[in-house]
Amino acid sequence: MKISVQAEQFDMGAETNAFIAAQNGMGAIVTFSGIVRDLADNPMRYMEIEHYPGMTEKAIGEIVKEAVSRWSLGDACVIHRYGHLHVGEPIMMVATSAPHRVDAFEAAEFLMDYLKSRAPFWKKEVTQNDANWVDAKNEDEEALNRW
Amino acid sequence: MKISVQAEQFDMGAETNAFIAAQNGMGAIVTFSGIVRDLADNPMRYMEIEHYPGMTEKAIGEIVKEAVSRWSLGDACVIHRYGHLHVGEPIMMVATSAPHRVDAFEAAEFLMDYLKSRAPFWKKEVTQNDANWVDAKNEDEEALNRW
Amino acid sequence: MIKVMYFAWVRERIGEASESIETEAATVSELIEELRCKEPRYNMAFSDLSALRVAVDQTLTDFDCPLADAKEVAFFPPMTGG
Amino acid sequence: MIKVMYFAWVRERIGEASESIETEAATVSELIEELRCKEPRYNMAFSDLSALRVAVDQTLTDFDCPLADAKEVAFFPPMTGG
Repeated sequence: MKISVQAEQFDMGAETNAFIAAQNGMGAIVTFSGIVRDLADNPMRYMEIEHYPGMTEKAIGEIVKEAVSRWSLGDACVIHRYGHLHVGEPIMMVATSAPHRVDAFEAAEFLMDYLKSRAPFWKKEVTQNDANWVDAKNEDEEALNRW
Repeated sequence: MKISVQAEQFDMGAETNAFIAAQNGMGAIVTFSGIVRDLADNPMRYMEIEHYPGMTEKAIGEIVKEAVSRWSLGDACVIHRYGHLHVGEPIMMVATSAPHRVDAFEAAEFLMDYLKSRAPFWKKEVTQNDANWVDAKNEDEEALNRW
Repeated sequence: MIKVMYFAWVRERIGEASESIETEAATVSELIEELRCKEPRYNMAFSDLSALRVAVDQTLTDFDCPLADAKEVAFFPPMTGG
Repeated sequence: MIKVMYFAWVRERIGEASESIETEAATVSELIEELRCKEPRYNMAFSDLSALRVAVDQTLTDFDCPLADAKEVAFFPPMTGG
């Protein structure tokens, strides 16, 4: 059960392989990764992610614990970055393993929905001219209702 | 849009990184991989996967085309092995990319549900004493109804 | 002449992976009846059609499918990919 | 003494990341009222509570939450992780 809140870049492929290598008897592995996208109208210089040290790890730990109690999982992993990120870099990833695919998929979606709206991270998009905090989306809050 | 039906092992991490590196403007990447599990009661010597050369590629191509038409995707990838596989080895993977996570998740689940029951692969589990063709599960057939 | 292919346990029961068959069968069902009359191993392989699937020219279809112009017919159990 | 923390645009509007405050406030709402009276920058930051979230001792809660024994209160906009 790896949880890492870090400023450093990480290698999706290496993390995926390390996660899989640690499994035993799991038939299904799901990963999600979020990548910094450029803005439609204005090139982004960088994304700044602020977080709440201490609470972040605690909140993610509780979300992972909830996923493990709801689905039949072998393991789960969450890596989330903060600080300066550039377009194309990975922001975060989750990975889940389970005997069967439905559990692995649902748990990964649950983790993502909760990380989006319940883990204390805030994204700011910095362009040549300005800097804007990303607004939370209603659809992200509503996504929690399905669980 | 990579589709590969192959006997050779593949490296999940390397395939994941290659898939991500080829994306442009996609914020969400989902991967699924299926791993050979051992049998509960009897150690498995190996898994033998038979397929229908020609139809396999055609069927997977149509499933991927359908996914691309239903969801807003940047890209999709399917790798599926046949032949002799050992416990712990990857059987197959799918990867999807999309601007937003819901599309990437749903398309990956759709691909998996259809690959399970509509791509011409058959699994046989070979132990020290016997060899059994894996039975298709009703729940896998029923999973198609949600799409 | 139609190429008839067998996969998984259908192949094992019939004892070959494919054969070329001279047939006048108008549908898959008629082809199955012809095959069942050939030899007991065919009769056994096709005894429970609910356990079988069929593809005509590499497209999954059903037993009513006409065979006019068909080049390749394949019989196999439900698929277990993924 | 309570440690009060601000994140994202709340931090930017108030101009500091955290401060220690001597307060008798019994709930988060009472603390907010005290802060709003301090200076205009606080009043502005807390003008629309529907745009704010609060955590007491690192647990997300609501504005009715009592502050008895609380060590740390944090104010921030809705989270945008993932």
